[in-house]
Amino acid sequence: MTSRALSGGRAASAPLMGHETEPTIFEMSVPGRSAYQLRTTGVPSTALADLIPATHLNGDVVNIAEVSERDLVAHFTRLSHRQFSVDLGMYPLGSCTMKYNPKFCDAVANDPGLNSVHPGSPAELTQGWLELLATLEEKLCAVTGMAAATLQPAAGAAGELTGLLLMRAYHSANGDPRRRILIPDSAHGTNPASVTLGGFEVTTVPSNDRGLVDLKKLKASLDPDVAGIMLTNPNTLGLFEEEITEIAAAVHEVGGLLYYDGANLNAILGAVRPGDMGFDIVHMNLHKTFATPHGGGGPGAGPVAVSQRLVEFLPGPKATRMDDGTFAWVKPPRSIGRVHGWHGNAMVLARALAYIDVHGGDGLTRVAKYAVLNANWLRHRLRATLPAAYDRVCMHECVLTATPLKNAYGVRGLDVAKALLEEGFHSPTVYFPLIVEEALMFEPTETESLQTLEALAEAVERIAQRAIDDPDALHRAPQTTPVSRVDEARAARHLIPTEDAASR
Amino acid sequence: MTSRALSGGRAASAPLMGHETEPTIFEMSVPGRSAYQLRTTGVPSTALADLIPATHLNGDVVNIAEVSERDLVAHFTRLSHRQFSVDLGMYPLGSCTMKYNPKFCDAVANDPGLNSVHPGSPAELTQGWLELLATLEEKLCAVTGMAAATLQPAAGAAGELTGLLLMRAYHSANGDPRRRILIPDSAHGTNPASVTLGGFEVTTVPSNDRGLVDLKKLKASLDPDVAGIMLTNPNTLGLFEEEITEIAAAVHEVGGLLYYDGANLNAILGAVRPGDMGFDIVHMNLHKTFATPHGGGGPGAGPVAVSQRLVEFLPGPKATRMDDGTFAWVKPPRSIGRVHGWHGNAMVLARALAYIDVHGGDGLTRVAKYAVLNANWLRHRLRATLPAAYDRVCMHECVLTATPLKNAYGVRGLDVAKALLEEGFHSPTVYFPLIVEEALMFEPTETESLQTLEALAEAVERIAQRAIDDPDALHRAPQTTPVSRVDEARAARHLIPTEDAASR
Amino acid sequence: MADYLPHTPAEIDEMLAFLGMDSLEQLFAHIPPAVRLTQGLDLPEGMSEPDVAALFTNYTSANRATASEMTCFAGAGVYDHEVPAVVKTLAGRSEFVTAYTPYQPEVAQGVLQAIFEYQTLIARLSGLPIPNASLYDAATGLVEALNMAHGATTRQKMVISAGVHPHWREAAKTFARGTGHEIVEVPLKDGVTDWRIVDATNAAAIVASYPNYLGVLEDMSEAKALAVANDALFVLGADPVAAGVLKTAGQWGADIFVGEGQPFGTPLAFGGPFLGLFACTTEQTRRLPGRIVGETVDSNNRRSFVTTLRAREQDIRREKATSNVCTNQTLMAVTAAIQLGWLGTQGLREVATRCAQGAHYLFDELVKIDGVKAVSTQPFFREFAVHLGHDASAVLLTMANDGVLGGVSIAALTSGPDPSIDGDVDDVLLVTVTERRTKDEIDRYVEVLRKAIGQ
Amino acid sequence: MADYLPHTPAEIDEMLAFLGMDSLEQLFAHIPPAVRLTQGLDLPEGMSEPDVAALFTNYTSANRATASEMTCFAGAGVYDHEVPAVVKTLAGRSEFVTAYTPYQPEVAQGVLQAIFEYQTLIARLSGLPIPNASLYDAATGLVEALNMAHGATTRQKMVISAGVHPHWREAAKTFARGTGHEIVEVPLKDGVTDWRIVDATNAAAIVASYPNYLGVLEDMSEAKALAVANDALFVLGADPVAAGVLKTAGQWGADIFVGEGQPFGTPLAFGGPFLGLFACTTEQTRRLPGRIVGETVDSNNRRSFVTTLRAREQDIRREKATSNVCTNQTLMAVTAAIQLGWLGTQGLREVATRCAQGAHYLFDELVKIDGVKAVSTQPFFREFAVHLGHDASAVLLTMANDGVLGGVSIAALTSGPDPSIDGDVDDVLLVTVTERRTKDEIDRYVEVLRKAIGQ
Ligand SMILES: Cc1ncc(COP(=O)(O)O)c(C=O)c1O
Ligand SMILES: Cc1ncc(COP(=O)(O)O)c(C=O)c1O
Repeated sequence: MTSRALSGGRAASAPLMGHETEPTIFEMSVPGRSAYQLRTTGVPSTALADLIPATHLNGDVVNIAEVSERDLVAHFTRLSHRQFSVDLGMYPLGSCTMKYNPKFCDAVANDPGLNSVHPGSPAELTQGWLELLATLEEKLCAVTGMAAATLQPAAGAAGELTGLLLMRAYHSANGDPRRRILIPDSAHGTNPASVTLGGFEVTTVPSNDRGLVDLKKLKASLDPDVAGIMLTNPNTLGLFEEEITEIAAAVHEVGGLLYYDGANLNAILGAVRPGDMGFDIVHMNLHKTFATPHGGGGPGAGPVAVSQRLVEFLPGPKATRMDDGTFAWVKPPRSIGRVHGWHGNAMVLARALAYIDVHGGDGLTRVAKYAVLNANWLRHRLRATLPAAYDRVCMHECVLTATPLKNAYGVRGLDVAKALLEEGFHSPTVYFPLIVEEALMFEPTETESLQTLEALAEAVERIAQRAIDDPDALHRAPQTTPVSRVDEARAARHLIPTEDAASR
Repeated sequence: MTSRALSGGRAASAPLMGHETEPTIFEMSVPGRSAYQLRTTGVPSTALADLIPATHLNGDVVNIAEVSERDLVAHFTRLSHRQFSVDLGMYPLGSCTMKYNPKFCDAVANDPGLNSVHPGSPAELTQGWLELLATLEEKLCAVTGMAAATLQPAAGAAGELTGLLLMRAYHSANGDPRRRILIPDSAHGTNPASVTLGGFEVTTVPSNDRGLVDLKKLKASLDPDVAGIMLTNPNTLGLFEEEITEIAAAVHEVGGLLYYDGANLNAILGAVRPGDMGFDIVHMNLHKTFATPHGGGGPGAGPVAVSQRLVEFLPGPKATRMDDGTFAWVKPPRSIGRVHGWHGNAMVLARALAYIDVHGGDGLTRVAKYAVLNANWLRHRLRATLPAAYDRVCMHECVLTATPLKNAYGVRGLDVAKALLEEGFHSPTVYFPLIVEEALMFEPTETESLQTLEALAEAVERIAQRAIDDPDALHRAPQTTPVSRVDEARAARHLIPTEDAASR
Repeated sequence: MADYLPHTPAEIDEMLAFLGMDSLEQLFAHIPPAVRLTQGLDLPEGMSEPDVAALFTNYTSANRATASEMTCFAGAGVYDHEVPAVVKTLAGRSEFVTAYTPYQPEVAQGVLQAIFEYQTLIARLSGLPIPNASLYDAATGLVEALNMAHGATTRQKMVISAGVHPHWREAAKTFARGTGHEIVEVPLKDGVTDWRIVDATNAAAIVASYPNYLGVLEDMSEAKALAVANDALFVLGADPVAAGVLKTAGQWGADIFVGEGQPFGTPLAFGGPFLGLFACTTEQTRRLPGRIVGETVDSNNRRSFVTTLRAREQDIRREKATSNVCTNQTLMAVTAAIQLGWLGTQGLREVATRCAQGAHYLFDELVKIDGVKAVSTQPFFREFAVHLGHDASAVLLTMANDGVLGGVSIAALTSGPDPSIDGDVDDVLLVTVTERRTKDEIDRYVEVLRKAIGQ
Repeated sequence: MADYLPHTPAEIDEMLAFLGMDSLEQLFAHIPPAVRLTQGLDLPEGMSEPDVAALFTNYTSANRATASEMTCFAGAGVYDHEVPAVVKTLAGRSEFVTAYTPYQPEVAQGVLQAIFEYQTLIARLSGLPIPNASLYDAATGLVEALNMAHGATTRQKMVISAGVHPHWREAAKTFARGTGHEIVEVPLKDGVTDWRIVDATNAAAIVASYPNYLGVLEDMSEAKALAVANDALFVLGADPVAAGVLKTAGQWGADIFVGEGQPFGTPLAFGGPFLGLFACTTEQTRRLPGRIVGETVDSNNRRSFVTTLRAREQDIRREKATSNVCTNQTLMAVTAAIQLGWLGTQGLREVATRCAQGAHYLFDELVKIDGVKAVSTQPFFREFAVHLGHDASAVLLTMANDGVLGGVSIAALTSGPDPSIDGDVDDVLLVTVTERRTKDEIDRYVEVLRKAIGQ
């Protein structure tokens, strides 16, 4: 054959049919093939050169790939068969809240009455959207116990940075600029990174032997240069900071603010509200708590809710309910400005509102209860195999440790995680939080059943048995997956981020 | 655990994660679990016993299965991962025309402007649908060269029976009842079955050594008791009946009618029309030629188009264009009556019209040309490995034979078919038509690329090599699929058609 | 050139060269020139997808009886039930949609197992042990049932209640032209089949409908007794949603169950594709029309599924096959399995109960209106027929202007007089309520109908 | 109780018993009572999906600027392009939608390879070798670019053309509150950045937009020269569709490319989720924000993909990370890869060309209207700004009554006066044409605008 393009029609790369690799779309490309179809417009087809000066034209140097629609479909359908997802099975990836995402919420987001609206349309023509956003803001405040919120941040980390900029604006407005932010050593990496971008310095607060913030040491760190503290509660060990009121009082006493990292909000819905615990700023990961599917890594949405004294600083403009019942875009008086190109990840916001409405106050409370029940059951069920780092009642997730397996058989947490893939489960989060050795962080979420938890526990037990029988096999796991263990070091050593780099 | 239900959250049955079997939904059922959500209606919830006499109530004996929405999704998503499909790869199943089905046509069928319409609505309120149906009828007549059509038959076989009833009505109306229908020995099984249901007797016409109807023998079978002949052209060997005009003349001469089995219409779009060849009745498999996805076995649609003298007998009522530009349901004067509960498989019909409109006359002609090109290229490419049963120019499919492999190495057509699954391709049709030994009927369709054809050819060559190296392995193929070769005999010997039969 | 073909001009040349040809025309050269099309098809040129989409808005905008414009009280075998996003999403997965008949079970366990689950559900809903993998729709399902009864008894007489849906009866008559079955219709009296007036000797089948097409729930003991007395098979067409709370075909003693599966996840879809439900007793297994999936094991002894009893089917048995069905309605069967999984035991019962509650509420309100009169005094399930004292078709069009699809005119359904209806048929409206109808919608129905008939 | 939870009462009891507890409350007993919610959340009770769907129609029906009601001539970085059913279908596959960040590459090759293909496409469109796996949107992408420039130069001064989208500039200012960057804006003159008036000594970055937010195509040589002269990085924000025919960021000598990926398969979506495109030179690789996928092999030496250079990321490097991005916009990146696969080389060029043709056709017609005046005499690509001589916001509302979304008011975009615009800003409208707009629609635009301004 003249063309050396690879076949688009061979399914050997779909795990159903074998375990070959899937060619890239570029390898399948054949010059002159096409899939696109455009409207017939009747617009005069003046030559581009007659419209735009030659200095601007690129000389047709940009090539995409040229495939038929059939091959496009086959390629991406096969790629989808090489991908694990919540819809295929349990995904107990700690800290990520990989719960079931109702298809109904997807349908809401696909409604052209919402998603065909241009964000630059006048507010008079988009009253439905403004009402939706204002309503969501109200409901998020009810859930968190705060006064107002911005819906602009596109994810949790963006929410963190927004929150830190709010802290900064607040202190500056008080003529009291401060430099330091306290962060527990168990915190998620986005927290310190956000602190730096917010123009602050990180002071790490150690955890005590119960896995909680060491109150004494915390107090020792406090001084008038402390702008605030960032906490997750329950923290990343899945444990509730029981001394939260004391912490809040201490931080407030030196004039600092409390930031709530809402990644773990799922655990406390209807049980306790960040506002009631004394937090001043809360970000929510709507894609976790409110079941927006994670999309292979995004999109998310990270609204930030604040207490009364911070309301005037919120990013804007905000969709606001006016006295006459209409809605308008209003910028808070001392707004820090925009943190998103438009109004935030609107379709994610709409999904979250639909999710909240279906559940209602009662349903959200059940979500937290069953999430916590599931995590505790699993922790307890696995205690003989993978002991908990801190063995007592946890919240929505539990951090277990593979240290006994490592010490006895040389089988590490990563090996357990990889072997779980062969058992039909996604792995838990490995090696996080950093303060636990051989950490395996399981978050079953509330949508998994007792039967599934039991199946997971039995799978872990089988792996533990394999650790005794044949630890080497575990180092080689997984083998039944589309690819076996990949060489991560090689990827980093010699970066190949594109097909063009690959073929050089 | 109290409940012995199986887990709904373990993905080990998805081929991505291993090769276990998937539990049935009944095995996953837990009493009291549920997924459904209904509207709040406010309708008085009178007890059923107060509305309907007790003799009618079933005593709550009917049980379905009780699963959460999460488990429902996981179960059917995993089942989908255990299923090959056109969207995953080439599906050269002869006679079935498994071409790529444009997603656009699915989108058309999902438009609530079409699919939320109740079929019993007054014609005044469904003018769009009536126009769509009338337009499709006109276009199908243009494609086949006929005068009018019924859109009611739900599939090809239903079209055949409709056509035979039309023949019957025609001869009866002429006071000339006839008993016999001629069918070539290469015909599809639905043809003789339909003949019986149409109240006729089958006379089989043998093929000659070119794989075509033996004209002499055909002529010898003709007499005034012959109601007609059913032909596929190209026939099920993928060969064009070159003497079609002579056949038509001969059958017509004794007063018989010619029926065209349109399963192979894909081959001749824009090249030759059944009407021009002398056929009186034509059914079309819209799900083959006009790219309605086959849905795992259906739905389809089998409109029947006829020549002028049969128009008055067509099933009805038919959507009809009136002089004032409106549309109405009109029953042909001597209609044989209804052959479908309503108006035919309407959404399939809408899909087909969209497909026809996208292609247009020029596009449909290309469809046939490239389908024929692909089949001939493949036939020629494979001639050293799997020779064609009749080695000359074929139409849209080619019937090859594994006889050489069987004679030399004991590897049968079925073994080749099963081994192809491991190579990432669906199997061709095996052992059909019956008149070819070890038949393997390949229909590549026009949507597969040259690269894919080449990949298929290379796979066949690898299998042929395996036949030499290790024929036993081929008898055991496939092994990389979700299940290995299944015991068909056992299924038939001891019928287990339901979970309840299974657990007895 | 808007199409889905991958061939580039260079590849076409290369392929032709491989075949020793120099034009695509040569591939068609063996077709007799006399019949070759020379001008191309008499169809417009191809259009791009968005152009066709624009064209199709002409059709959709000319349909007034859509969900967005009208609240549906039409039924007659086709029902406006809740179809949740989750069912549409799962049933729309391309592996189910773009596969064909599971001829290669090793790569078709997805569809096969889904059908096996569907079959189990149909067996439970019908109370009969041998279901099949689907037929086209209820009408053609009834035809297959008659053929089965003929096969079992070798008799030709089919005694059919006029309570069976008029379209189903019509289809039975059409196909009887081929099989030669003698169709004997038994009219209704006060909405109930008048079995006493019929001579059922030598009948192959006694056929009834539950509820019947006027919505009435007849006591099926009489029909069953008639079948037993005459050694005929008892064929029962039944609403599968009713089986959530009402007696199943099996409980009534049916030999064959047929039904319309549209209520399980399939939209109104202007009448198709729908889903022919079918189940029978074990005695009739070898005469089962269409496909059936059975459980078995693979060569590694893993539970597997496969289409079975293939010897009955047309591709093997040819003119002696029990049926000519090949392509069936698998996707709708899979959809039904998913929808029933979503409903579960409790959901199905609730849907059935709510249908009955809504229908009775509306009925009670309607018969309060002057001039509106029930066609039957008998119990009903989810629909009922009323005389309006005004032409039903005209009333429907008037109601439509107020956004209500008021039901189905019986005269339109029977296309003519109906001996089963006492008095005028033109003023009879068949009215249906499903679980989706709210009290507000029902109250509005009453108001709009009053207005339409000038009350 | 409409929810998605599997727990039956019996199971809850069993699970609690296993934990030695007798109520769910006990699980929360360690939370200080003082802060416990006792009354439950102040939210309504849960509703069923269909009830919520009914509620949401209040929102959708109050949105007038939808595709079904208005023809879209709005742009400003968000464009109404063709998104075919095939792209929606593929991007909507639940494996892509319901997965998370590919932490376990062995079961995430689907997403990883799709991102690898996306990265390749972004590299080609930007003309720069090191793309990332996506950022939130163009605005935050610009912020990351400034941080990268700061990292590379350790300088704080960011010289930004006023041709950069006002919202992007606003976001840059917001985040500069944290990083302490000094933002220096360079106004436009006749639609072109007046680089000569700025002091770029000690600048970390020279930032321009191509086309700029008024639609104008500036010659980028000047900006590039300024960057070179001052040892600053040249950051170019560019319309990725333009790259189908116009010079790429790489061709103009950019060190960093940022762009808005929405035009590739993402709907208008009221502004999000969109897709931040990002690519840079190899010199900046170690400062790349967000994730990047690299090629490698598995233990059986099969080509595989994995997220790489993880040491830059926040979860490892914490306060020293190059960026805090964790969740990004993967699904939109996958969508873009699919949409670009559908377009192919030829399709992208055609879309770009048609945008230019449509915009120029409309421009030529508009400036014929008395009182309508172009804001700039410079070349443009797919959008342009015109003075209307009437308040642009008011004109937009009037046009909306005729079903035309006439564009975006510049005053609304900049929320205030704009030194880059000569004369009044309130009467300036930014008008966009994509390949979806037909001549009829454009002609109607002209007519409707004439009417709206009383011509
Ligand atoms: C504890 C915690 N904080 C913050 C984040 C950051 O949120 P996002 O990924 O939405 O930016 C995460 C997410 O993984 C998290 O688990
Ligand atoms: C040659 C031929 N005729 C008739 C049929 C029957 O068509 P259907 O399956 O639509 O009933 C088929 C389908 O397989 C066929 O291949």
